[in-house]
Amino acid sequence: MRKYIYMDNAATTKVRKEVLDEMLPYFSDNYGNPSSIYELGSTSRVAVEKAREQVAKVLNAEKNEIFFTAGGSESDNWAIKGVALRNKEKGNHIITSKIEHHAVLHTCQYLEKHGFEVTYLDVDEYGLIDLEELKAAITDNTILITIMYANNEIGTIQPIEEIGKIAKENNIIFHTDAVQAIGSIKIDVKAMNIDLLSLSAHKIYGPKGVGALYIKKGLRLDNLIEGGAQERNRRAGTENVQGIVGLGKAIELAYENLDEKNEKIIYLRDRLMNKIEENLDYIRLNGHRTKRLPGNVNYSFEFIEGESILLSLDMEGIAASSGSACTSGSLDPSHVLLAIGLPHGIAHGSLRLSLGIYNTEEEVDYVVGKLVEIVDRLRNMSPLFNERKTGVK
Amino acid sequence: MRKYIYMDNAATTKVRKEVLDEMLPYFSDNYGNPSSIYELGSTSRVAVEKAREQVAKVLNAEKNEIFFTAGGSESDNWAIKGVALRNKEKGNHIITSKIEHHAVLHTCQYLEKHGFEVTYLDVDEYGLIDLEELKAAITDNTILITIMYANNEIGTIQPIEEIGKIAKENNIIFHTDAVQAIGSIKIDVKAMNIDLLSLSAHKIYGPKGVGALYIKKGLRLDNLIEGGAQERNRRAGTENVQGIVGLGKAIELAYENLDEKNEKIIYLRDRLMNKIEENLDYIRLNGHRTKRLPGNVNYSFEFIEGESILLSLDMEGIAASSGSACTSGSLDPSHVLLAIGLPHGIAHGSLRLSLGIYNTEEEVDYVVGKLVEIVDRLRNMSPLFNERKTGVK
Amino acid sequence: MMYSEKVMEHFKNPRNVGELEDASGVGQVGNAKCGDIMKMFLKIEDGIIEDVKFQTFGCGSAIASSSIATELIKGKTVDEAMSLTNRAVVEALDGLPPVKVHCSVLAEQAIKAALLDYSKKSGIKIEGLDDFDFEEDDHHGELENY
Amino acid sequence: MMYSEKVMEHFKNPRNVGELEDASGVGQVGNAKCGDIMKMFLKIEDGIIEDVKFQTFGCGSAIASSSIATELIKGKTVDEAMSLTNRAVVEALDGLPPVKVHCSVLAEQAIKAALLDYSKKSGIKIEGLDDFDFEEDDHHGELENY
Ligand SMILES: Cc1ncc(COP(=O)(O)O)c(C=O)c1O
Ligand SMILES: Cc1ncc(COP(=O)(O)O)c(C=O)c1O
Repeated sequence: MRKYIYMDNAATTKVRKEVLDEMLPYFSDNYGNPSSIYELGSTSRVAVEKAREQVAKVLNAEKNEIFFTAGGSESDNWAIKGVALRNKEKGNHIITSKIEHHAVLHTCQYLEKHGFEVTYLDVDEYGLIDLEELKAAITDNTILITIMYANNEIGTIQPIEEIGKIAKENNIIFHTDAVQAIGSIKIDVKAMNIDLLSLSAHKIYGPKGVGALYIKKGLRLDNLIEGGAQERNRRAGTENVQGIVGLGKAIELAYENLDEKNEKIIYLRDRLMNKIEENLDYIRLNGHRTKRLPGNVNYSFEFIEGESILLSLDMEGIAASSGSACTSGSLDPSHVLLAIGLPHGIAHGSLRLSLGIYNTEEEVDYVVGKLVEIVDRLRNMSPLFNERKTGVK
Repeated sequence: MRKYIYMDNAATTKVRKEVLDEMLPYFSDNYGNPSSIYELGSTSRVAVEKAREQVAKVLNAEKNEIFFTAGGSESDNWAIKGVALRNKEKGNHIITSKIEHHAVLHTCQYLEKHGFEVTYLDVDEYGLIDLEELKAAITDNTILITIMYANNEIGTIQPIEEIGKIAKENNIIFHTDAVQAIGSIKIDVKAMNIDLLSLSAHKIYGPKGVGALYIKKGLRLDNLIEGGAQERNRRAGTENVQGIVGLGKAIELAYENLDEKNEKIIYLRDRLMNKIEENLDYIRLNGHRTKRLPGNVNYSFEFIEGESILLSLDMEGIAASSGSACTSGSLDPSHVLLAIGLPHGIAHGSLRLSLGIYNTEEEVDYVVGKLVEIVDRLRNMSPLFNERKTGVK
Repeated sequence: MMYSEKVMEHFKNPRNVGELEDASGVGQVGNAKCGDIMKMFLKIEDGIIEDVKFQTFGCGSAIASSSIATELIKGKTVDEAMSLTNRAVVEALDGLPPVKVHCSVLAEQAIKAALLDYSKKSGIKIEGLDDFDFEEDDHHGELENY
Repeated sequence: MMYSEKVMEHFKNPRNVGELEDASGVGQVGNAKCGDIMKMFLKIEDGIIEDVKFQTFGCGSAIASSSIATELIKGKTVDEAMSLTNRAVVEALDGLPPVKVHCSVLAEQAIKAALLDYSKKSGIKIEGLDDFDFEEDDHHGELENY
């Protein structure tokens, strides 16, 4: 079979062999319900608690501050709705940013329909929020600040420690969606004054459909899923034991030799960026050049549209992603690209290549070669490019 | 190793080999995000849609009426909160029963704190609701009836078709928690006038952490998890592809040769019941003798306590469950056993043995033998039994 | 794949890409904001579309729709080109995903816009063009992000 | 397993199960509603607990707590038995899960109840018994169901 190059690690990742191996015994052998008192049940209980330790450790959290969920979206929904509903007597104001993931944005919009007020902070051309604006947005009614750790499209890393400080000084709960940051950035919830943190396994070579919410000790929020006494009465449902085991292993592995791995990925990323910039004109790097996730590359290519780039890459066996509307049949391109100030036309022509631990230098070089061909070919087909050349219009 | 006899299939089940085999390619090979347009993404999309068909088919539903969730608890929460919040202008009254699973009961209690009124219907000594009481409970404000298909502890099957008819006649939305019924009972959502139905994979030899909610076409309810456009904008989060594939396969297999399988399980169940009743005095069958799940056996043993029965069975390599409080450190025994009228003392001494497709006649006979020994031994230790014998007190 | 083989084939090898220096009529529809622009060049002689070229900024189905549309009208009469509907484009492509049907509408419109231009330049009246409505469709959904 | 090996060992092979026909004092605490009843039979001679038996209705830790408690007081003086705390029972069992600590309290109370009975019957006053409070603890959580 033709070689397949996967450069969409920000969308999801392959389950690592070590992770799958760790999970396998929990399907048909150690299948006990962790709530059961017999042997088979306690085997599952022990496995779940081990995973809880593994997650807690990398965050510098306590074991009982970690609650397992079905993924990043559930964690975000739980954190935001849970805090809002629990504190509605105290205040009804939430601060977030314009470039959050939809799991945060749509949750905020939902709350707006139910009597809450939300400030959506602007970001600059690199995708960074302004700390002064954040401070200015705080009112006596502010009950929650939710700002993502790193952006999924453009990779921009926010000044989380500073945000945590501001939240703490103002006695406001601080949630961060760290779904993209986890596994790439060292996170210390204590030092950074993070009260709530969302993460998901499938972005770090773990399985899909499992994640966690870190909830600082003592912080109360409404439950999202009521029912049995699982997760210390805070998140009901028979535990996804095999998934939780996978998350634990994946997060542990992610933080082994992190610096070394990041060094390699950053080397590949920079090589990819340099080669793209050397070989193509009329392009724009989206996101910040240094405050950027190790694996994230995002460019807009003028005069052409993102989906046609993706399809062309796919024909060459390359998997990538785009902030283009056409990917999903929406009229508007990604809210993130618009928020950093891209005109619609240019935002439509964007491409995200996200690198992971399995990518190689050879792949990077191959992708650049193909990408240059594709961009040239599509531009030659584009009326916009031809207008520019001939000076028409 | 010592032989292990698993008779707690109502708590959770082992993942069938055929199911795991179906899932395996979706961990590290076909790991694409179903929302991605490239080849690897559409492989996942196709797999998810196939599973949706498989689920729809057994329910006699349409494919686009099936929405995947993280399990039975999420489905219950979504259905109940979603309908309540969406219809709060229309009415604020919900009807349920006293023997629902906590995923339903606690959700109803949560809504009570937020301005809703809930009627908890009584059940008779067999665990059946009274249809006349149901009708009488309906008011102009009633927006939802949620009654479980079959009870997880005592196995009683409710008259779902009749309830559906009453709901329909009164133009009230009808949700049923079918987590225990699925895989044992033929369900036709159309014929039974079911508007919403919850199910979970891990009760039918599928993986933990994945389930579904059937939502009748045209029925609107609030989302529980906001975010990306997955599940047609109604349930956000990157799809648990491998889990969904497992659910699809598991449900398909569950309904293959259903009658034959049920015949075998009912034979085992009746043998187990007959032998227990022949060999032990001072016992009470909980639940209905015929309107009962094929695999469910539930007895109260007077004078002794459930956890000590479970521990003793575990020592003999037998996994079972109890409605006893002591299992979880609660003062009160199961709300289900109290609702069918058991005094606390007797409710504490209850035992559930739930049979599945892997149980054998040999196991049944072995379990009865051990159970008789255990009950005798514990009774001889019990002051209550000795009082009864000697007539003291 | 969300697209039919036919769409992919036309996306891979689009027919009649380019421009015509000596076009009798040129039409452009769509806008960059929405992510689709189609430009059609027609060379018409004696009521026959002798040659046709296109340029498209847009997604895969936009490119494929343009490509097949050029094939469908090349060598045909102006009247035949006028009667090309977006449905015919969709059918010729063995279908388009619902969210992409607007691309076929654009292709139909681009041809009509070019015919209008030809009509104006040549003074030859074309039946049915006056009441044609070049509005944008807007049956779009919500952007997925992940 | 939620229980220590010691608990399991005492659950499996409880010491001193049964009753004493000629008990000097009998005490029963707990009730069926809560799922735990312990009954202690003491045979006391010259201030020494010569024999002790128990009957328990309850969970594994209730049975193990009763069993170890009888071991801890057998052959001891009444004063020593009086000073047995639930903590000592928990420690002797190598720990109990938090939700099960009440079982050790019951064991302590059952002994004190038997000593009170003995005191009443024999007229021998025992230091510290008067102000002892036989209240039920209620640090219980929520019932899990699945
Ligand atoms: C009747 C019933 N409803 C709901 C649930 C919850 O399902 P899950 O554990 O998949 O969340 C269960 C089992 O746990 C159940 O038996
Ligand atoms: C920043 C961010 N937040 C939240 C999510 C949602 O996570 P999940 O797909 O696990 O629900 C994602 C990815 O999908 C993400 O990139």
